[in-house]
Amino acid sequence: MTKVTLAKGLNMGLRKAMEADDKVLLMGEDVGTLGGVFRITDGLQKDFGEDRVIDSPLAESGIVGTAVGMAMRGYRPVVEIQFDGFVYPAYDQIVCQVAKLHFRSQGRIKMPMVIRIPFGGGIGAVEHHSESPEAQFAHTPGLKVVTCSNPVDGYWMIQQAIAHDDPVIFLEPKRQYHAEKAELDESATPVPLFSSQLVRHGSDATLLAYGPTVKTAMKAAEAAAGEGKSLEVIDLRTLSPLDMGPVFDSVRRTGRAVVVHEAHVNLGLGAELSARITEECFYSLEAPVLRVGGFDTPYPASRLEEDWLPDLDRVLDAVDRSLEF
Amino acid sequence: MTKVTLAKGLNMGLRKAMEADDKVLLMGEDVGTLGGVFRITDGLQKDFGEDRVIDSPLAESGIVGTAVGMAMRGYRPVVEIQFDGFVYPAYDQIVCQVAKLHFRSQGRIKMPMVIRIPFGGGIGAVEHHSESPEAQFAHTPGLKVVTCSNPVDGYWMIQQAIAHDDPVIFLEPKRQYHAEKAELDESATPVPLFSSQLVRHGSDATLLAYGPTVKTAMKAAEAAAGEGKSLEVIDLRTLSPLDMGPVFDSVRRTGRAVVVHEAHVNLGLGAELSARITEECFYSLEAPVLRVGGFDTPYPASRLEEDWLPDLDRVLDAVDRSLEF
Amino acid sequence: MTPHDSGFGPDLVEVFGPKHEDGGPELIQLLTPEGERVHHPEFDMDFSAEQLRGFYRDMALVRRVDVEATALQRHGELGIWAQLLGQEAAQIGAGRAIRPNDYVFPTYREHGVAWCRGVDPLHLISLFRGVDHGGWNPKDHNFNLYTIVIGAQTLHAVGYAMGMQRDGVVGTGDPERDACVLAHFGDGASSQGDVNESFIFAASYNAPVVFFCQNNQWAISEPIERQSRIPLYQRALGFGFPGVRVDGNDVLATYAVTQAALQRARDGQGPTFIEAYTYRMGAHTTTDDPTRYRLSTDVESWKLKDPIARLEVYLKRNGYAGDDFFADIAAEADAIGHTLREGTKAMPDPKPLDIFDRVYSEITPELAAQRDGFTAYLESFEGAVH
Amino acid sequence: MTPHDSGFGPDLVEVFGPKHEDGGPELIQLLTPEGERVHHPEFDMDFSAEQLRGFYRDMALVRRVDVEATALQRHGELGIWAQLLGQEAAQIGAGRAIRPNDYVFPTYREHGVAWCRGVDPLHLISLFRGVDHGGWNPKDHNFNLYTIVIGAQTLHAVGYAMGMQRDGVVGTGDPERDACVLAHFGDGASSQGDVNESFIFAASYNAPVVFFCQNNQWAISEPIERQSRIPLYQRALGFGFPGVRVDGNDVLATYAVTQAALQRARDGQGPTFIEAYTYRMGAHTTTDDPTRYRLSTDVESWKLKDPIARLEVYLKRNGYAGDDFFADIAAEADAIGHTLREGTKAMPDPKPLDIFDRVYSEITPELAAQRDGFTAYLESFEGAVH
Ligand SMILES: Cc1ncc(C[n+]2csc(CCOP(=O)(O)OP(=O)(O)O)c2C)c(N)n1
Ligand SMILES: Cc1ncc(C[n+]2csc(CCOP(=O)(O)OP(=O)(O)O)c2C)c(N)n1
Ligand SMILES: [Mg+2]
Ligand SMILES: [Mg+2]
Repeated sequence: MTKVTLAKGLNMGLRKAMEADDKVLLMGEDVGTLGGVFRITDGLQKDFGEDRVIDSPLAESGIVGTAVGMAMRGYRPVVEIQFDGFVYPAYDQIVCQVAKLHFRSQGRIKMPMVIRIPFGGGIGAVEHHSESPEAQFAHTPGLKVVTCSNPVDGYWMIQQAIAHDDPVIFLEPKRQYHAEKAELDESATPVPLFSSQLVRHGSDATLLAYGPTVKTAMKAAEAAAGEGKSLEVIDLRTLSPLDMGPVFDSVRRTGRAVVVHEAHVNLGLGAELSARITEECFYSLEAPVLRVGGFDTPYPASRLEEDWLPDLDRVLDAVDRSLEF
Repeated sequence: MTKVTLAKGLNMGLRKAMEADDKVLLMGEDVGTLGGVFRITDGLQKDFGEDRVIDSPLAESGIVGTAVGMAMRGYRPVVEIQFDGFVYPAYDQIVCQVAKLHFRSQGRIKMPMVIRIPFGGGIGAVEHHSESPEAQFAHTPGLKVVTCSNPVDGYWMIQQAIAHDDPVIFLEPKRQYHAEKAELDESATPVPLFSSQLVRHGSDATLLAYGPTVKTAMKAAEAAAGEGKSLEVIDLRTLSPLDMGPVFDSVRRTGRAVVVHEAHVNLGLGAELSARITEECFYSLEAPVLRVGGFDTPYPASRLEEDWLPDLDRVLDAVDRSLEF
Repeated sequence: MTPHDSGFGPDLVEVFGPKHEDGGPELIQLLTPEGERVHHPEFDMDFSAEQLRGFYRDMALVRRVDVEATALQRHGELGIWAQLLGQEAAQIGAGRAIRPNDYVFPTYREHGVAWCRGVDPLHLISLFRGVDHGGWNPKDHNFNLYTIVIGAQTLHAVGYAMGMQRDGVVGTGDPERDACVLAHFGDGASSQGDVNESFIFAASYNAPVVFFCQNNQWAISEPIERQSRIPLYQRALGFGFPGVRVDGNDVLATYAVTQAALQRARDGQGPTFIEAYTYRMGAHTTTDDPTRYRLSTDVESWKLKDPIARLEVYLKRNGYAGDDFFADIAAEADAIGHTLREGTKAMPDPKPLDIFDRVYSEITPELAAQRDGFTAYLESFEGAVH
Repeated sequence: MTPHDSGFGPDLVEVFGPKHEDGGPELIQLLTPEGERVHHPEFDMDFSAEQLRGFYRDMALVRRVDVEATALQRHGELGIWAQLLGQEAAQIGAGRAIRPNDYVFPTYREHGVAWCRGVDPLHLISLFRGVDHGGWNPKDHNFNLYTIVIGAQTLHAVGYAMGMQRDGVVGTGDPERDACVLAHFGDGASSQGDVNESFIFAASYNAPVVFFCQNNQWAISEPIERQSRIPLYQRALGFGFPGVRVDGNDVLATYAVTQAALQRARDGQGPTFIEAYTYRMGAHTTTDDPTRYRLSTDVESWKLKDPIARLEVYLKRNGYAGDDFFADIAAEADAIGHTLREGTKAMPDPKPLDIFDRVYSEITPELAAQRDGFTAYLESFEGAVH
């Protein structure tokens, strides 16, 4: 057992995946010599060589597009997009090619590609470095979208995503990369990739969070407990497909749900969760599903980001509104 | 008064806009000599010259990116994307530049650009020619998203969009281009651009539709009337911002809502509408908001498109499920 | 310093030469439009009579496939069809230069290359009929599915070629082992970011790929001048690899040049750009009306350069093929026409529920629920008049 | 035909020349690293002593701005800073060649050009501090906001230039009237689809734009060889317009070449590509650690080519500037340093509610509701300890 950060957990997971299957390749800007701007691929080019850890020209469409060709040739490319806001030049390749090739080919072509994207805000960065693009990918059939909220999930989920035969958008909450350490037991049996997890029991309302907001939700639940409110917290982990079973179970018990994400509220994951929960738990709901998220404005200059991002107080405020309904 | 098709209404509207303001330019692939593959810009290059109706190299990012520069220089570019599925190479320019420049510049730069996109299915086309990308744009703050469902709206809305100072994604239901004619009174006062319209009164449930599905919804309401069910129909027209007032009013009266769009259900506009309606009309709802849309699969080969697209029967099926709730 | 002596070197016309209607002096040709065999200092080659007849047969038969598919569209059997008329030599020349181990990335118009790869034309027809997105298994033919988003496939091609490098099948010197990639695209496509990025990646990794651009002079209604003001093949020079312009209506030259470029790639010498200078004799697709944007005199002048006619003259004049041969081909073409017509009409429609199963390697629970709901919905109509 | 005699012309090394550490024979230079004035057949120019001192002053002062901002970042006052260290000559040379009517599209590192455009350095600092996305009004300076998405601005530049064509301010022959665009980007950026598309559009429309690429040898940790295997300026030739390589550490040559290229553009002769061959002496940004990927000997060898030092030598050796001059500049730099430090610390934070007002030209009702909700929420804390 070792204590690792999320960055380290991911790095170890990538290494394991590369050891397990020599078809696994890493591609991206600065992933080689530098080990990535966040050092997630640190040391991997040294150990696996330039043919397997590939520094690419500065062109995201080119990276994803060539990764498609590699996958067609039998490789399992793991692409790093340097920051969330820079995935858009590759958007066409992702939604028209990566997502559709399996379908287009009637299942004859597999697209076992992982696209790693550090996402979310709170790091004091300039524009385009704090985006939350998950809803756009989750709206695209053919893609799967997952996110890890802690070092242990980082370690396991990246390996599972790489071993998976469909393309996976793998979102890494960059603010958590070096935030704190967790015990990693490499001999444990991991939770399945496409499953949500109940991470705190409660009875008054359910908080639904993923990636960077799981921590916020947990803190909110802690604070609420001090005020005598018992909040259940679910870490969604998989955003497409959604694993609604645990969510429905929980909401049927608590009667209330609050979704927390950094993405814009309008057409964010909260909208879909609200719609599905209402469809399935209509008679159990004591209040409408409430949503706490980034405002429907572009991500602001970083001096304002803590106002813009959903925080403990805004979550508690929503919980109160739900309880008062 | 003349009877015009949607294609003709749009063509006339573009002409009016170009006459009204010589800063209005049209740009795109084949918009000049050919008049566009759907002939929406027919005759305009002949009358306004090559400087104002610009055939561009085959590169969507290039078209939108240069249009950004034109707008900075004081022009009002109207960009045609040839088909919905080909907007993605321009996605980066749209979401990172077009959408954000006003905000980035603290309001100093205006981005009066219209991006026209023929969208939706049902024309028997090959892949990428039948997509419904609206949710992705509506999720992006800084953009406005509208769609017209009939020739009269086409005529007025395109002029209003061009006169508007923010960037507008203008979605044209291509299946309707030549479908049927409507009386156009050019001396009438148009409905404001960013408003929804109640297009049929009813009392048992509310159908929310836009673009190509308005016709489907109207037919469904007609059929339901035959069975003694009274359906109200709202043509949303504006998808971002949403004009929820008429929607809330209606749902408070009927207690039930069914959203119909061609886009994938998962994270489509229906999700947002469901969430907002449930937030605002919680105690009026007799049933959860139901959604009828394209399945969460890529758009299929055209021999299957009529199965895939929401049709009259699937709408009525949802209405029945709502009424039985 | 006057503006016109700005220090940026000689005028571009001097550097790149004037525009030539006929492809200019840089055009590599082995067979003239009149059917004369000419020689070329670098790309000359000997062809056997059998080979020549093979080229003719291929071109004549794919033209028939094309004509037949166009007619099927007119009769409402296909949603649309992208004609290859006029581009037979470019496609057969390239298609016959490929070896089995090579891999091909077509656009949506490579019916001639598909033919050379052994793809049943009915598999092309099923795509344009709307039955599927291409009926063949790419792996069975080393021929990718058609790509409709302009230029996207050129990056796939480079990635595939990079995979070949990693598989150790490039530059080993073993002709049975070495392989490479052929990437198709059009003159219009050359403006897409993806295509230019594919040049960058190919150059950066020295990938074994041949970029084969059919410059058919038009991208729907836009002439080549909108995309490039200099001959397209020169684009490659700016990325650091060779470009050549070949007469794309000359199957011999196209074959010779493509074969040499592919060999360069297999040998580990990296990418090459081939501009096959040709002409789209038909409409862009069956929904297009080219009379709106181009002169019929243009079309007429290109008819004189027809790729099949010139080979026919050459075969006949040199006694490489007699009347029997041409009669046999005509009969074969008729048989193909018959098969296509019957095959198209007999083609079963796809089954709605299939779409749910092919989205992911295994259907997800949420999609399965959607499928089940749709199944129940469909069953609710059993016997009903819907 | 052997593989090595494939008919595709001479080996690329022959065509493009071998790689030269020092920029190669094609490098246009007017002032050597040793401060020697050299002459160039096309781009020679006479500079007045005042002009030379002006260049020096600009370079010295922007270096100070850069050093000061870097220090402010180290002290936690800025989130990040992108240093221009080593690129002063490229930026001042280009920045001083622009005329007021011209319009400039910078990357995120054009502090020297911003300086020439009269942008208050505090407006750059506010961006990197996270106060705004750039504090200046682009229209007041004909200097666009910094663009962070690599290469995106090159298309804006071409579009803006196309707007100038439509405004009739290109090629009129009236120097007061004619204008053009200067588009900045880096060596890494040259790989982006957008940048290559901007070349295509510029060539197609013969737009009055000068592409100014600072090849500082690195894109974060990736050397220029990853992006191009031939000298970058040659990229332009494949798109049909001239490219030149200038010594980007030589302010005189950069000025002369840029000025000529801008004049070409204003005159209606279309685009030019300038590769300013330089070196990023510092880290990519303050969060980068270049020791992980490059040799300190490299950095040392480039120190010998310092753009400011060579001009200082030249000024002193020729008596164009005396000790007073240098003392004045040093004092001016100190004053700037002081102003920046004080100005940064005094910079007011933006107000949360402002963000809602700048998304659209007029706030939408739904966004107003969101703002009002947030206002009420914030007010609920009045007096509370949050
Ligand atoms: C990204 C994208 N934009 C637009 C289109 C629509 N479109 C289909 S073919 C075509 C012209 C292509 O011209 P070219 O590359 O010269 O190939 P050709 O059709 O002449 O063979 C266009 C604009 C598309 N398929 N993809
Ligand atoms: C589309 C995009 N991808 C990635 C990045 C992250 N990034 C910022 S600067 C940079 C390197 C740029 O190199 P170059 O163009 O040479 O400019 P330089 O920084 O050397 O001035 C990268 C990869 C980005 N800003 N935008
Ligand atoms: Mg073409
Ligand atoms: Mg650089």
